[in-house]
Amino acid sequence: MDDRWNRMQDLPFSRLNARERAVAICNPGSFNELLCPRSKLTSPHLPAMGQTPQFDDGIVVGLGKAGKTPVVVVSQESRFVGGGVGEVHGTKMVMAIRLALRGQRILESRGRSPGDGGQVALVISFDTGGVRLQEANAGLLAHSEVMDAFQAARGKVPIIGVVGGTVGCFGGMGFVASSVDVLIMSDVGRLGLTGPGVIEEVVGTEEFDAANRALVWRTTGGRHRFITRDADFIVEDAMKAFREKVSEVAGWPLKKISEKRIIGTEEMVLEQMRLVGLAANDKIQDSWDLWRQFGNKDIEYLWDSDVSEFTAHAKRWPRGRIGERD
Amino acid sequence: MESMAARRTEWTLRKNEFQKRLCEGRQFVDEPGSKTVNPADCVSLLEAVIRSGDRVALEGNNQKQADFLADCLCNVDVERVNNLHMVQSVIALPSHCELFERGIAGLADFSYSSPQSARVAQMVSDGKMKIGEIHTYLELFGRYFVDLTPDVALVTAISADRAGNLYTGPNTEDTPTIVEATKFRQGIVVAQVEKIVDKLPRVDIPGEWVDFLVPVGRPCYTEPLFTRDPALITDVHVLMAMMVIKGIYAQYGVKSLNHGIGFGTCAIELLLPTFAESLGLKGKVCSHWTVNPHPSLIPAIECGFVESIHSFGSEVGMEDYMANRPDVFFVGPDGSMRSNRAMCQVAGHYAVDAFVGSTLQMDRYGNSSTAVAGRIAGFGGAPNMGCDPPGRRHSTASWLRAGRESTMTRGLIGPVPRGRKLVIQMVETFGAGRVPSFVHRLDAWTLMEEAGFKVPPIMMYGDAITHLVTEEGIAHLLRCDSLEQRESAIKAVAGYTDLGREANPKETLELRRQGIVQTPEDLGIDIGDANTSHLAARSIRDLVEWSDGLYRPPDRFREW
Amino acid sequence: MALERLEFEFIGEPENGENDWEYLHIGHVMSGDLEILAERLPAQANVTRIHVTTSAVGFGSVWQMVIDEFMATHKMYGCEIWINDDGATPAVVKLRLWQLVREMSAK
Amino acid sequence: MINFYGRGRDAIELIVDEGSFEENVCGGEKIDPEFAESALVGTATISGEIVTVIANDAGFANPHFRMVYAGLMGLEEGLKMAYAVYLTIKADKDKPLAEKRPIILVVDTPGMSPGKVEEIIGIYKSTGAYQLASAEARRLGHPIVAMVIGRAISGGFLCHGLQADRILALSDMFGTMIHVMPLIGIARVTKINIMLLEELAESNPVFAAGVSHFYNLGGVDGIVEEVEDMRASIETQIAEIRRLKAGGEHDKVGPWSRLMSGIRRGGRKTSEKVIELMEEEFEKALPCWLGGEDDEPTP
Repeated sequence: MDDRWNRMQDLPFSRLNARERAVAICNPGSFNELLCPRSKLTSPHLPAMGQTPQFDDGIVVGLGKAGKTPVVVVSQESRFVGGGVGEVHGTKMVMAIRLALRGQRILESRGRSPGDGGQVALVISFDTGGVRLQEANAGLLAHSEVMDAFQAARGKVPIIGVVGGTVGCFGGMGFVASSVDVLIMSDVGRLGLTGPGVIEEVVGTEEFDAANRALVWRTTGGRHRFITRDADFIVEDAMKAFREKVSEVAGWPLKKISEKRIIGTEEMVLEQMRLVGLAANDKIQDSWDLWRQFGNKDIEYLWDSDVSEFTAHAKRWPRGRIGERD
Repeated sequence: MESMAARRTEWTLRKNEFQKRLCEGRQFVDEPGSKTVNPADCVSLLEAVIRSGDRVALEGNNQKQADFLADCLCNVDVERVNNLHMVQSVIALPSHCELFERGIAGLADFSYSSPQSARVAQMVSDGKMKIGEIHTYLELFGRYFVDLTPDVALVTAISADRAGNLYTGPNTEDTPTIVEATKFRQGIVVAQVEKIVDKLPRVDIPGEWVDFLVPVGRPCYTEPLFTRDPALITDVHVLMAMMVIKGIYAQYGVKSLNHGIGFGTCAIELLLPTFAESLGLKGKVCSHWTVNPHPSLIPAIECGFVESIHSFGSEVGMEDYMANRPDVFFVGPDGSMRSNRAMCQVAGHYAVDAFVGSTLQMDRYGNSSTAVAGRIAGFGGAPNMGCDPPGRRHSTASWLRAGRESTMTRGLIGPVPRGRKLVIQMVETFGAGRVPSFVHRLDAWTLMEEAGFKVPPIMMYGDAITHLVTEEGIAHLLRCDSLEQRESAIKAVAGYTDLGREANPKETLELRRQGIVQTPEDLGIDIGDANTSHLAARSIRDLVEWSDGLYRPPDRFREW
Repeated sequence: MALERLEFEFIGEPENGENDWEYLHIGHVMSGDLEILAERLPAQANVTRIHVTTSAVGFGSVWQMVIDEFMATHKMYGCEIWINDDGATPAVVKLRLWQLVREMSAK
Repeated sequence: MINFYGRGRDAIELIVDEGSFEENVCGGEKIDPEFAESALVGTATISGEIVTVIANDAGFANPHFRMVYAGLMGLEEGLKMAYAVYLTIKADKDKPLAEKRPIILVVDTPGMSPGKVEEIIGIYKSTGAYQLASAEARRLGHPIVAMVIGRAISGGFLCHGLQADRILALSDMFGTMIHVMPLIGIARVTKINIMLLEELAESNPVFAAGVSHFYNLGGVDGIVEEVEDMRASIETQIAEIRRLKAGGEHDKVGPWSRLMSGIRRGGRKTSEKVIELMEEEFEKALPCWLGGEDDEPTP
């Protein structure tokens, strides 16, 4: 078993499936799945539409340990209906957050405090286009339940988001990923609201060609999100890199973790208003315009360099210090 | 003296005509004595040098396209210029079809039209396009020098100098062939180039063969046709690729070869540094290639599997990589690769041990076709690669062994030893949408009836095929000694298709015993172990890493 | 447009492997692919039931042949096997079944 | 029958005390009146009680972002609404639970702006910020009631409406639209036959458009049949929310309560099973995960 865990550490995160990611992000042998495929709790709605269900409904949830921290892990499977959130999938995610909070309360009731194994963390690996259209209404409601549960967990259970799968994180799950405490992305990961195909449909191919994958990644990919600070960390597309970063962050003091948030307070809203101001009146045509504004000179170099060089040289949005709509 | 034909007295009619057109065209050059025409005057230039009914070679390749000239040709006054006879390798762009829609052209002789296959079929059925013949590349090139010599050639290059010398860069492709055929029969040659420079890196086409230059200010459209994302290779592809390597390459010692562009061959290329290496095949197989610079060959090149690659055309993003691997690629003194479709087709026809391709459909005789009703896609170069050239006289180990095993054909020439090229078809028993690949009647027959062809468009005739590989196993068709046995061998690997279900299990066992059919098990390949983790690269990004950043994939393939 | 459900049953002597597994799960439900869940029945059981749910309707006889071949080759008696299929070709079905067996021996 | 598409202002007048609505003032602080005008925020009174009002005014396009028109919510709109909520929280921060002022959401939005610049900046943060602010206000005790008067669509509804304690909607008679995507769109994307979807939609509320479907799923708490009843319904809800919060029953309002309603109303039967089974398995897994009660913390 540990052999397999070791092998997965050396593979690209993007290549692993949801279950492998969940297993490999935890310490070896520590992951314990809830509602595993054997429970066969599948979507009752897909079969009625002639679509084959999957035993885990495209999401893996379980308990494990990351470094010294007990974690609840949620991992979406984009291979199954694009990672779309349906009734079962959504409820599993909501429950995972609530159970993390319950775990935290149990520890507190035992008099444990953060620092001596008394902090539970929630880790969510997003790989989804958002609402599953076949179960659209239930999927939409589940999003609101997740956001509420996030707010309930704030300041109690740190939430660590991970975006490094092949689909990335789009639709309503984009809101969710932006509401975590710490977001870790690889440069394969993408974060956005509207998918590239829809944008192309709306604004035209001239302005946005969805087949131009480099443009798509430039607009929503991990490198760009790191520069705008939506992602706190950018790591290589390697399972090991994600695991190490998650273990590290999960063990931070709660206060330090919460400071990484980008939304969730009045100050942060005002900060975001200033960032938005930079883009008003078509001043920004391309993400690289923004990179330049933040003082990045050799854009092509940043774009092609490996992640460690990129991290070392990228100049990020100075958070709140510049920008005002004119 | 008996009555004799009157003696011909006129010997320069073509030359005179050429001079006349040249004069008319020259009114559009930017200054006296120059060959350069402002792009804004290009339509007028074409109206001046092209006459109705002319045979026009519009450079349409697999990769680069004379797209600007094609657009200009679409915009000539149809009253002045019409009824053109287009001769071109590939009908690739919408503008190539537009010429027929607008009545500027009426007749086409070509090789390949897959990118516009549905529209070509529609235009033929609407009577807007007449097809002379559909050729293989070599046939069409041959006819450029016999009965399809162009009156006007519209070609494309990267840059030119003022004297008209052209630099084509790595995508030389068809340009030398077209220009040579046109110019030496007193035709007009017009070239679109990105820009005019003082000094070219190298001269691919001599300036005196070029009459007019149109500096367009942008690169011509170039299709990355041979880039396959390794992420799309399936476990079934890996299984079949393992079988080809272990069951054919290793057994015959295939050193020189051509690969088609399917994912099966892509899987083979990516298994060379891993699976083939583990079988100890480095240096023993796959050393000399006649293929386009497939990015999926990078790991095999880096691992020293590959000694040389000559190419029909280039591939977008491979330029720097090739320039830095001059021991492997055909690189000019200027440091950049030069391709040549005609030369590489000759090489692939005569000078390789094996061809591996894939197909959509195969019948019980092993005839294979990619034809689909309602689409006219042509042949390209595959039939020239995928056949045993009767003119071949040199020998290699693989060729000799395949010849020895060719029971049926050997009988016709008595005891004289003769070799054979391996022609390998990789076919999954069911294609996309669970459509069976093995059929009783090829769709090519339907297409023949629809389009009024004289013969069904067969890509590879059954008698050319030496090996059929499906996920069920390898059928060594060359080892069969009768048509009946060949049919049984085909059925034995046709899986659960209707044709496959006709297989007699006892007969299949006997074929396996004789080594005519080999299953993965017979080859010592564990089906359960066939998966993509064996590939040396599993994404475009892996290929970039293998190349040390020298391979720069086109934007449409960059997913990071 | 409904899904098709197919049931197969085999009876035979389980092979005495020393493999130590309770359940196995491989694959994903995606176009042209499938997931397989195999659960081991109590030690003495000699029956194997295979439940197929597929979106490709009307291929029952092909499933029968592929599964017959699988059971004839691997003799996986004493299991309950659940397959969720989204139109995989026989080649893919066969490959996944064989991968399941390999997974079993790896455990 | 009348409808309220694009008539957020008219709806506000029907809900609040006559003439009491003061635009661009929240919790006593002023907001730039030219900033994101289609996000209509302000303060009013209902039966004399001060409330914050957040609404869509589809009549305004955002002159600075061309993809913001017809009530679509853009980068600035979400942030402005979030800001209004935070000003509300701040104004009442020292007040006891029972005196936290209500927030009334008047919902009529066709969704979020799809655009390139919206993606470059990250529009998900604007709407995420608004949802977090609303959830925080709700959990601090502010009664939040959403009144769907026109369109409550997809991500638009998610951020402007679905974080409320209670959601009311005008009945289908008023052309009220609640959905993620119309059936025709779902059919196109999923490649499922539209006739089949139409047939299934009659019995299964899980994907089809409509107020009653959302009601059955719990996504709408109450349906208002007459325009004149909006105000009274909202007041009733505010009272009920206050009562529940005073009793500490935070799970009886807001999104979780709607999940429970969905289960009770039969629209989310499978969710119930998921909850039960997960709790069961969690209890079983606890000792292994957190150690037994007497265990030392594991390193």
